[in-house]
Formats: sequence, structure tokens, C-alpha cells
Amino acid sequence: MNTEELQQIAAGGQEERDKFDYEVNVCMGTSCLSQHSDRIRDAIAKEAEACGKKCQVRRTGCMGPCAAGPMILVEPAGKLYGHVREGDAKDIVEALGGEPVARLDPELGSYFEGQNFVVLENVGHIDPEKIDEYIARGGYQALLKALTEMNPASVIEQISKSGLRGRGGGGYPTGLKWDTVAKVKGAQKYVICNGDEGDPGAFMDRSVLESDPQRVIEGMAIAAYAIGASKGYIYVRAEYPLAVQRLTMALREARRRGFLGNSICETQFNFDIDIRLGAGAFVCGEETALIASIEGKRGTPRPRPPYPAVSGLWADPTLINNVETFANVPPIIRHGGEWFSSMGTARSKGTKVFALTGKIQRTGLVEVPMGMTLRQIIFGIGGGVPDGRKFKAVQTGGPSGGCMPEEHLDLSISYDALISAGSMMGSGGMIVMDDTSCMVSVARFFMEFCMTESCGKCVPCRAGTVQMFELLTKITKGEATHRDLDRLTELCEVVGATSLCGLGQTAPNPVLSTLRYFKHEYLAHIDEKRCPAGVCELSPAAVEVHA
Amino acid sequence: MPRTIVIDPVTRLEGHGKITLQLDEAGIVQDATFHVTQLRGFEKFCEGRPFYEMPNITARICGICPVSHLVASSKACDAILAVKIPPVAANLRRIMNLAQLIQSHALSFFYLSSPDLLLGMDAPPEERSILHIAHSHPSIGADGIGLRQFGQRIIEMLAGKRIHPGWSVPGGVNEPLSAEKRDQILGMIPAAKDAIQRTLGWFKSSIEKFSAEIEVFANFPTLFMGLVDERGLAEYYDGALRFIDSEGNIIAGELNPAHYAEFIGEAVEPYTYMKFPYYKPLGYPGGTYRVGPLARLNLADRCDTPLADVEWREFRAMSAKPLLSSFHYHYARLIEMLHATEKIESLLADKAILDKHVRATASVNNLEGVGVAEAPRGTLIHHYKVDENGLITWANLVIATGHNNAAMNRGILQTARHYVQGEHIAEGMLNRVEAVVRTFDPCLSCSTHAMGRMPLAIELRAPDGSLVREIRRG
Amino acid sequence: MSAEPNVRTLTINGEEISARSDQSILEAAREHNVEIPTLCHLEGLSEVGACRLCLVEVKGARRLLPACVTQVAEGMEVTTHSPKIDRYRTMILEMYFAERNHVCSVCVANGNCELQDLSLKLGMTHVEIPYQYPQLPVDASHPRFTVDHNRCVLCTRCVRVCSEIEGANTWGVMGRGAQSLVITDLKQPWGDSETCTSCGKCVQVCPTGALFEKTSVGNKTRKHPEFLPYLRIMREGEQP
Amino acid sequence: MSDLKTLATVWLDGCSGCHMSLLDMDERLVELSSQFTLVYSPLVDRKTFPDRVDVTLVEGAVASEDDLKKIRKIREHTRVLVSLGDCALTGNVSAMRNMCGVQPVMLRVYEQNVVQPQVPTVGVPALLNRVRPVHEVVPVDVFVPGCPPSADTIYQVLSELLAGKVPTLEGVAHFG
Amino acid sequence: MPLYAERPPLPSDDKRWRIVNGTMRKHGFSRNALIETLHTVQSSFGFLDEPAIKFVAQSLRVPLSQAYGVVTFYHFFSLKPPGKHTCTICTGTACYIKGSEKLVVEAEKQLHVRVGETTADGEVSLGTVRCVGDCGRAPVVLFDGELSAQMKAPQLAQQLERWTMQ
Repeated sequence: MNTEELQQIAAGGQEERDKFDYEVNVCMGTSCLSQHSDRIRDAIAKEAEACGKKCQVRRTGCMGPCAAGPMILVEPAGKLYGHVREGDAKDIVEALGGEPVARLDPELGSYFEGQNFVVLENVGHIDPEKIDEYIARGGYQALLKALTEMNPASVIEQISKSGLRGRGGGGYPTGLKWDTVAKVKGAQKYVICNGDEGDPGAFMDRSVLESDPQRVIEGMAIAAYAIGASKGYIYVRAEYPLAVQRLTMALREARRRGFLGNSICETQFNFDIDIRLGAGAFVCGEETALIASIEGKRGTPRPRPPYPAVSGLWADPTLINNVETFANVPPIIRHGGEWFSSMGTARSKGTKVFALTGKIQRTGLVEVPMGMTLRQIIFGIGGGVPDGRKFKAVQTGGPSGGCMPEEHLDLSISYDALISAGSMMGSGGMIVMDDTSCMVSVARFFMEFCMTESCGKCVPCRAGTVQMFELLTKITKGEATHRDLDRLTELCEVVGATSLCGLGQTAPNPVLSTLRYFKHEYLAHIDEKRCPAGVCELSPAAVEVHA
Repeated sequence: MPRTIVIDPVTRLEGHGKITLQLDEAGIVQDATFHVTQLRGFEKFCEGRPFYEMPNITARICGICPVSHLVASSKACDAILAVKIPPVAANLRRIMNLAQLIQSHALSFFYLSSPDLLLGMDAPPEERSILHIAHSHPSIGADGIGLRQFGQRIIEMLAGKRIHPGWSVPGGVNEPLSAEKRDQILGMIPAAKDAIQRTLGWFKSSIEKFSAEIEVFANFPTLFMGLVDERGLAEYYDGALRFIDSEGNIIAGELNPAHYAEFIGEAVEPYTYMKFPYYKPLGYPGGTYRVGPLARLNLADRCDTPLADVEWREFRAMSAKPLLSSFHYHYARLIEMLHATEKIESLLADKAILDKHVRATASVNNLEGVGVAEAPRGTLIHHYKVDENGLITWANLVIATGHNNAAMNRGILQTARHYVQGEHIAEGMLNRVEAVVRTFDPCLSCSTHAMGRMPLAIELRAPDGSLVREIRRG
Repeated sequence: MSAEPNVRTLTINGEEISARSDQSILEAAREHNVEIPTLCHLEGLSEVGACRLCLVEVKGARRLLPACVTQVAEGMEVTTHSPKIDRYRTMILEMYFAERNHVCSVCVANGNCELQDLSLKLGMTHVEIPYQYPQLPVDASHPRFTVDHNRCVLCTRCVRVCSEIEGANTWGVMGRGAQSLVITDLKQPWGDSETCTSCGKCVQVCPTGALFEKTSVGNKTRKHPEFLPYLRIMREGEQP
Repeated sequence: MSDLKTLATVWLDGCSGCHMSLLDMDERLVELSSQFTLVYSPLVDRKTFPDRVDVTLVEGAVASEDDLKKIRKIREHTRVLVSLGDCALTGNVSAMRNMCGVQPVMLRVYEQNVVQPQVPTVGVPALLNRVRPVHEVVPVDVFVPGCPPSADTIYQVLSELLAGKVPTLEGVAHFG
Repeated sequence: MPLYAERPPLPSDDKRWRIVNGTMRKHGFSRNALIETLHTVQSSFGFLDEPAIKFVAQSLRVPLSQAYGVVTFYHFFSLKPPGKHTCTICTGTACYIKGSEKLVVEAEKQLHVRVGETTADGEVSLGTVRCVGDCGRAPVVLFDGELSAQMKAPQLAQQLERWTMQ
């Protein structure tokens, strides 16, 4: 494969598409598919054929506003339809070239305002199962460029220059990580893509893997070239069968086109990728646990150092980045690091994909430049809290993150700002809560999660999460005292400071952040035996044991 | 008007208990109940534990007589192993059990009851304590402390620890006795004998003062039960069970303790956590019997040591039949201390006591085992069933104090009827109600293996059961 | 190769010491008689860094570091005891005591237990956090040994010695979180294990009364893990 | 903590072993008794807890409603509350029933193998669902571990308290 | 003589064992293939029983204790056969905020089982999952693996009723 061939493929694809007057793109993401978008697609295709319009009915990936699905994007009009049913096929086809079908308007309002697609640039536009469509949108140009025009060091330089930081949560500078692995001596090195989407309540990685799998593969291949790896693994959650299926197909396609395997793009570079399935363990999002899992073992973390960069998979130097991080790599190489760093804030560059969910008008996947405020996302893109209720908090960072109250709505999103507000970026879950959510119960919910997901290796996490969960339960039952609250705070400190891995270290965060902003709710449970949100059933006869 | 008196807690007793007295319109005691207010549930939570941990666990039933539990439990475990333990191990356990009897009797006699005996039942409550006795009667106080210490030090020397030692184990004991320690123990014996004899002297001389109490302190016919050796002599570690009636007839002898369930049943009453064992052939409550020092001296053909036998003869000479008043438990206790001290001396005199082979090992050979020993308060039965791996599937414990439960309740009623009367209830009246309980030296810690303890309270209840008054003296 | 470059100079609690570059902070500290509490560590076994009792402060490090797996470095400034570390350690110990049923008084290891000793060393006189009282089994199916999960601290010494020294791999860990349990083979009764060689090493390395010999009851249990380093040397020496 | 003149001892749910260990001080108990008054104890006849006690030693865990009432009252009237022994400190053997729950215990003891099977309820306190260490119920000032703590340990604690010091047992006594 | 013991024979002539064997062969019978192979067993048989774990462990020369440790570490693997139908409720954050707890309560009430259990008649297994990634349409329930979103308690009850009434 060389530049010309790549351009030929792209041109061929364009030619094919030019034969049609219209494109009807039907979302085939998990969410829309579960509402039978495949049947809708078939119905539209049948209608189109019947009426003789030159219309290509295509499968695409997730377009974002999942709650309005099944989604359809009609081109060239750029018109979105939502809540489409099979029976709408005829009207959709008839409306091609004319007035859109009014009743299918997804009423997305300002959903797309301010969004900036880098990672999601192809969604809605390409068929995730067709590599050529990816290529037609500029796919694999970056890999080709890297392999043919750049040396590994200059690839890393561009990544460093871009300011890209790990999108899995920690925000470690990607360039630095690559550089470290590149500099470690080792005959065999590995690239691992962490697709074990950790946060419950987030689906960025699922969406990317389902909608644009080649982008991740290309990113991994570039990384492999940069650090000198010849083997890669994508670790995907088994709960994402569609993502696994698309990835499997994508890998096959990439091999067929010569982007994986030996002598890639007619260079000396050899690289291939295998899929490894997760099996339902949150802790495997932690690098060393993930490595253990790929090795076929229990996913328990081990102390670092040594870091995987030095001693990772089978004790060889290993680079681990998450799905979204790799998905950012091809455009950075294509457009240059400076292009990327022109987006975002001083220390958080580029865009970030969020899964905007919870008590919010318009839920779905959004991609915004770093630096956008929470208010812009929640009230602008998301349309605010529905049913006339009052916004109470937004949770980011999953079980490791925290809840931020209204006074932080004008916070500009960046790694550092979120941490200083007591939360964290995490992989991109953003859950909005209204005044019907009890913040103690929310903290308890996350603690229960951490408790059941604790691997059990170190005692602060194994036993501390149980203790904290029980104290939170006691509070929600109205049986707790101030001494319990003090003990909870102390446990937060000790578990956070002494746990072996990130799971335990961050497990107290939801408690700490709710204590920071919503202490009055804790106190209402303790002193007044009352749940302000009306969620908890407090026992009125609760006995105050301690003086 | 009818009323209820509650004595809560009963003091100078081992464990938690309270007494409820019901008085009628005329101020006459109609009913008396003795509540043991705690339950610990050893029989249940021991299920699933390895049997070889039982001695250590069940010793925690009681901190006063842990050794008796240790011994009875070890014997039950021996039975599960189906081993004959080395003779020296049996004798070492014997010595420990006797030492325990001495310290426990000293505790009962001096620490708990001597204030009543020395100062009288009507003495001011604040004077009725061992600490007061130690100052008011320093030599008696010193004898009491010294005798208890004597017993405890023997246990410590044998087992390494005074309370809850882990030395007696299935198959024998963990460490042999050294010559030095033996000599130390032997060295303590003369002083102990002197102290006991001194005590017997003053006790016998003051016994007349208590003729009224003797008359009503659980003075009624019951059966008596205890262990005797093959010659019919008093025995604390092994032997067969014997029942006698109040006339002194042996109604059942040579009973194999392992078959206790054939002749001992247990009943439950709603007012106490302590169960009521009874002699099965006579049913409940007709089969009420007593155990402990009084029972043992009543039913044995004699002790088997010179000084104790002299005392035993004198004791039994008080009546042609068995002595029925529980007040004589005090007396019997002193004789038993003397007997135990002499017995320890003779056991230590045998050179074989230093034998190093003190433990037999085996794996589970029986799925069931019963261990019986005489605890200070009476016969103690441990009965375990295990699975083939030796995990306890079922446990039953019949504990010394329990045997006396029915008699104690009747004794309280008898005493209360006699003493507690009229509008004004004097403190000394109630002290006597407690004192009758003290004669039995009930260990309520033990008795509700299950297990309770015994500060006691008196409730005055109306005939309809409603609480009229609760008396907590102080 | 000269020995010179392999020596590192560092300070522990303000005292300057030197150590070999391949030594951990723990090894260096113990060599200089500085006490750092441990539970999962055992000389002769691989390190897992799980018990978190050996956490120490290293100047410049963002977090506390486990002394057992942190290599010494030139100029390192280590603090092994501070009010904060002591408080953390005590609480960690409390978590150990609270998560299972450690009834020291009736335990076969009473007086010979590393967990009990730690409570003494760290001055932990009582447990502030509530006890959990889980229902856990006792497996006495092995003819010589018993495992009582009530007393297990999940240090995995048994798992490691069985794998690293005996090579039988009989022991493993199942489940996760608070439900973790050490198991033999497919969680069969130990006595039915196909792989157990009955060597008893697991019993000797167990820091508590979780694994014990059936005959060592009463106050007699003594564990002897001292054999390990020698065995390790022997084994490694034998390898080609 | 000066002028500690009155001493009380109580037992809740335990085996009395700690009290026995207290007595194992032997002559030293008499020696110490010249410095304090034993105002309430199973060893003396006072039936109600005094209004003001300087030091109270508590043996045993909190296992019944009586225990609960008692310990709260004691705390209220005590300056220095000392948890004596493992049952008070950890629940120890008393708390072993927590592993199976109180109901099965009742059923086993009173319903199996007996005549007149019934669970006693008259004049006896209800048992708590869970046996608890003393400090889980009321604040405790001094902790003395051991099953039982040795007589020497108890002597040390009492001596230091009488000397107006807070006893330090760290590194002296352990559980079991 | 082979250096190692022979690989164990297939546990039965059930064709699905050949699929399992295929997975192992694909990975060269490497120990690392343990989880992948267990996935194959789970998807072929619906659960992992002792003979299956033993067969896989011995084929891959993984110690039995480690194989069992892996199986029980990952919640995706099940040691018990599933019911004829499965109802899996997502308890991810978004679903939680939208009331998935109530769905769990409803399902437990309706089926008279706790989460993780199967009805006595073997008809329905009730489970939870930490997130299926359809958070935009929370709360989400999987009926026999089919995703149903924006679920409400009555709807859930209806579906369960359809199964249990059969």
C-alpha cells in the first residue's frame, strides 16, 4: 500500500457514492440496533428501490443522541431523523429531495452546537464494517505518513507536541508514555488498547469501537511503530458483543488491506493485533490488572514500579492507552501536533468525548473541545434538566470521580480543573442528577460498586470499601451518628492513601466530593433522620447509641 | 397489698441473676423465681469447629472453673480419638482439676460467703465484702487469699497460665511436669493444710449461730448425684455416677457417665435462661437432685485421705441420713479442700508424675464422645458429635450449676417464705435469700452454656404477675 | 564487575545508611535494625505488596510506598514511622481484625500469631470499626492439617510457597473482594486434593492460625518459616 | 485524673475470668484497697450503681438489653471507663454467636432435646441480635486486652490510674 | 515418550467440546488462552462446571487452583447453569440514577429469587450487569440478551410474567 493506492481506494469509494443522489445513513450502534434499526434500514432500501430514487441506504455508527434513536441521517440535506420506526420508511423515501418529514424531527435543539468532532469525525458518515469508507475519509493516511515520512522519534514528537493526555482517566501525557516505552530496550514490545470501559454509565469506547474501529487500529499501529512493538492486543469488555464483532471484522479487513501483518505499507514494519475479551471485572481497567488478565490470570493489580512501560505483558515493555486516546492519534499525525494543541486549554488539549446521561433533556454521546464549561454542555448541548426539576449535581469520572454542585457549573473542563473540584475526568461519563437524587445514596451506590469490584488483594480496598459501604448504609437508614461520619472520613483518608491500586485509591472520591458539597444532606440523615431528596427510608425508631 | 420484690443483681455470686419474690395481700411469699439472665449459646456456635479446639473454647464458658471445662472437654475429645491417654497425663489433669477445686472453693467460701459467716446475715451491706474482711479479720482474709492463690499457682505451674490455660488437650496434656515445679507445689502444701484446718476450726465453732438458717436454707429432701471411684470413694476426675435419695439409699450406682442422657433429662422454664436437669426415672420436677460438695460428701462412702476422712466422719455424724440443708455446702467445701490438698500431695509423691510421655495422638475414631468430671460445683458433662473430619456437628453441655437449678429455686422459696414477711422488708431478710443461693455456689457463668452470670435482682410481683416493686438494695 | 557502583547511600529516619542497589527499602531497613511491620512479606517468597503495612514515606514521592517492593535509590530519604503512618497502619490492622473472625483467645495460634503480634507492636488495643462476622467454613478434611478461613488474612503466603517452593500449585485464591478465599484445587476439600503433597510448607508459613497442624492445639502451635530462604537457595542452586 | 478514690467493677457478657484475674492480684488487691473504695462490684452488696464513680472496670461484651441499659448508665456515672479483657474489647468468645445469629442459638438450646421446650421470656432480658464490644456502645477511656488480662497487667492499670496517670498498655498486653 | 502428560480426552462426544478444543488449538494450547477458552465454554454451554474447568485447566496445563481462581474472579463466568430465560438488569450509574434499583426490587419480588439466582423451576435467571453502554436510554434491561431500554417496572413485570406464565 502506498499513497497512490490509498488515494485510489478513496476515489473509488467516492465514485461509487457519486452514483447516488441521496444517502440515507441508518445508525447501527448498539442502542439503535436494539430498536431494530437494521429492519428500518431494510424497509427504507426496499422503498427506495420501489420508487426508483437514486438512493443509497447505508449502515453507519452511532451519531450521538442515542435517546432519540433510532437515528437516521439523510444526505446531502444533512437532515437528522429520530425515533424512526419501520413504518416511516415510505415517508422518508418520499421526502428525499423535498420537505423533510416533520414528525420525525428528533428535536435536538442545540445538541450539536459547540461540539467539535475529532474522535467522532466519521460517525454517521461511514459504514463501520467497510474499511474502504474509512479510507475514503482520510483513514490510514496517518499510518502511511508515519511509516513512510517519519521516524519513530518524530512520531512521538508530534504526539508530545499535540499535548494529548491519556483519555482513560489519569491524564498522563501520551507522548511521554510513548517516549518511555520507546527508550526501554527490549526485543519484544507490546501495544495494548484498553477497551475495558470502566465507568458504569459511560459508553464512549463502545461507541468508537462499534462506529469507527479502523481508527483505533490505525492509532495502535502508529503507536507500535513509534515504540517498536510488533504485537498488539485490544482488551474489550465481553458485555459489548457488537463492538467485539465489528472489531473482529475490522481486524480482518485491515489485514486484508495490508495495514496489519508483515511489511505493512511495504515497509519493514510488522504488526498485528489480537482481541482479548474482558470478563466482567472493573479492576481490569487498571494497567497491571489488565495485563494479568490478558495473560489469562486473575485480574489483580501489582505494585508499580516497575511500570508496564518497563515490565508489562509477559514482563516485556508495554504501552497501554485507552480507545479514545488511540482514536486521537491518526488525526494528530495527519494534521500535526500543533493543530491538535490549538484546541483546548493550556494543559488539556484537544477534545473530549463524554457520555451525557442521567436526568437530562438530551442524552447521548458528545464531543467537545476541552475548556467548555459544564453549563454549556449540560444546559446548552444537553438542554438542561427535564420535567421542570432542579439541577443538583453532575457526576464525572465514574466510581473514581466525584459529584459537582451547581456552583461549579461554570467550571471549564480540563483534567486539572476537575481534580481541583474534587472530581476527575475519568473516561468520560457525565451523569446529571436533579433534586430527586439523594447524594448519600449516590455515594453509597458508588461504594457498593467499588466494594463488589475490589479484587481483594490488599486489605484497605477489600475491607475498607465494605466498612465505608456499611457506614453509608447506616446513614441512609438514619441510624448513624457523628462518630460514624468521622469514622467514614477517616476511612476515606486511609483507604485512599494506602490502597494498592487506583481502584482503592480513588474509591473514597464519591464520598469525599459529596461530603464536600452536600454535607448538609449527610447531616439531615444523621441529625434530623430525614432524606432531603425523599429517597431513603429512614427508620424513625432508630436508636442513638453514642452520646 | 400484693407486691413483688426483685433482687437485682444478686451479688457475691458468680454470674448474672436476679430473684423475683411474689407476696400476697398478707405479705406472705407465694412464689419465688430465680432468673439467670444471660445466654451465650456455646452449644450452637461450636458447631463447625474442629473438636480439638473445644477444650480451649469451652474453657471460656467460665473464668472461675475453666479447668473443669478443659478437663471434661479434653475427656470428651479423648473419647472421640478413642485413645487411652498416658496415666501421667490423667494424673496431671487430676491435679489441675483438684487445684481448681481448691481455688474455687476458696473463692466461694472466703470471697463470697465469709462476710455472711463472720459478720452475720444482718451486717451492714457495705461491710459485707472480702476487702472488708481482709481488714477486719486479717488472718482469715489472708487464709482465704492464700488458699485461692495456692490453687491458682498450682494451675499456673502445670499449665503456664492461671486462667484459661490451653495445656490440657485431646489425648493428654501439652507439657510434662518438671521436678522443680513439683517440689515447689509440694512446698506449698503444709501451709495450705494448716490454713484449711484453721478455717474448719472456726467454722465448726460458729456453725451453731446459723441454726435458723440451716433449718430453712434449701433444707428438703432431694436426690444427690456425683462421681465415685470403683471403691465408692469420692472421685473428681473419673469413675461412675451415683444417685442417692434423701434417705441415703443408692438408687442408681455405677452409672456410666457416657450414658448420661439415659438418666438425665433437661427441662425449660419460661423465667430463666438456665435449664433444669432432672433424674429421668422420676420425671420433672420430681427428679430434682443436687450436686456439688454436699452431694459428693453425702453419697461417697468416704474420702480417701487421712485428714479429710476424719473431717468427713465428723461431718456425716451430724445426721444419720444425708445432710439435707444446703447451708452445709459451706462445710463440705472446706472438707473437700482438705481432701483435694492431700490428694494432690499423694499424686505428686509418685515419681511417675514426672514422666515425659504426656500425650497420645490419634485421628477421629469415634463420631461421638462424652467427657465427665466433677467441677467444684458438681458434675460437668461435655458431649460432642463430630463428622468424619472431626468438625463438631452437635454439642451438649450439662453444667454443674444447672443440676442444682431446681433445688435452688425451691430453696429460695423456702428461705423467702421464712424470712421475707410483713410491710417492712429488712435488708437482712433479702440477704438471706441471696445467701441461700450462695450456699450452692452457683456459677451462672457456667450454667447457661448458654451461660449467664449472676448479679441478681428481686422483683415483687402481684399475684397477677404485674410488677409491684423492684428492690435493688444499696 | 566492581561492587562499588552497586552501593547506594540513603537515609532512613534521618540516619544515613548504605545498601546494595538490588535491595528493597525493607531489606535495607531490617539490616540496620529499623523495624517495619509486614504481614504478606516472607523472606524466601516473592513479594506481592498486598498487606500495606510496610508503607513508608519517601521524600518526593506522591504516595506512600510499600517498603517490600521499593528498591533503594541513591539519596533516597525514607521515613518509616510518623504519626500519620502509624495511624494508617493501625487502621489497616483494625480492618484485618474486623473483616473475619479472629478470636485470639481460642485460636490455636494464640501467642504465636503474627497478626496478634502486630497488634501488640502497633499498640492496637481495640478495633474501632465494626466487626463483620462473616460465616466462613473450616476444612478439616486433610488428615494432618486444617484450614480455618475465619483466621485467614489472605496474605497468600500459602499460595506462593506452594507454587514457588513446592511447585504443587495446590493453593490458589478464588472469588474477589471481601469474598476472596484461599482454595485447594477446584475448591474441593483439602483432603481430596489431587495435587497436595502434604508437605506442610503452607502451614509453616501461615502467619496466623488459619492453617495449622491438627496436633498442635492448646498452646503449642509454633510455625517455622525459617526454612524458606535455605530451600530457595537450594532450589536455585540446583538449577542449571 | 487525680483523686481517683472510688472503684466499681461490673461484668456484662463474659466468663468472669477477668474478675478472677483481678482477684489473682491476691495480696496486692488488699494493698490497693487501702487507696480506693470498691463501691460497686459483684464482690460487694451494693445493688444500684452510684451517682459518681471514678473508675469502672467493665468485663464482658454487650449481649442483652440489660447489658445495654447497664453500660449506658455506668458510662453516665463514671469518670474513667476501663474495658477489661477481650470480651469487652472485641466481643471475643461471647461474640462467636454472631456468626450464626441469636435465633438458631435459642432454638438449639431451648427447643432441642428438652422437656417443656420454650424460649424463656419472663423476667429475662431479650438478647441482642449482635453481641458488641463495649466501645461500640459507649465511649471507653482505657482498653486492657487479654483473655483474661494478667493480674500483673490489671495491677499496673489500677496503680497508674490511682497515681493519676492514663495507663499505657501499648506493647504490654495483647488479645488472647 | 512425551515430555508432558498427554492432554486429557474430550469430556464427552458433545460437539461443543470440539469448539472448545478449537479455541485452545488456535492459541497453541498456551496457558495464556485460559480466559479465551473459558469464554468459549461459557458461550457454548452457558456455564462452567467442574469437569469443564478441569478439562480446560489440564489441557492448558494451568494448575486447577488457578483455573478456579480465574473462573470465580470474573463475574462474566457462571458456575451454575442459567435458567431457560435470563433477565439481566443494568445497574450502571445512568441506570441507577434513572431508578434501576426499583427494577431489581420488582424483578426479585416477581420471581421470588435474589439477584444471581434462578427460579426454582429453572425458568428464569435474574442477574445484574454493571453497564451495557446504552446509558443514553437508561434504565436498561436485557431479556435473553436482547436490550430493552427506558424500562419501567410494570413493563418489566409484564415481560417476566410472560415467561413465568408459560
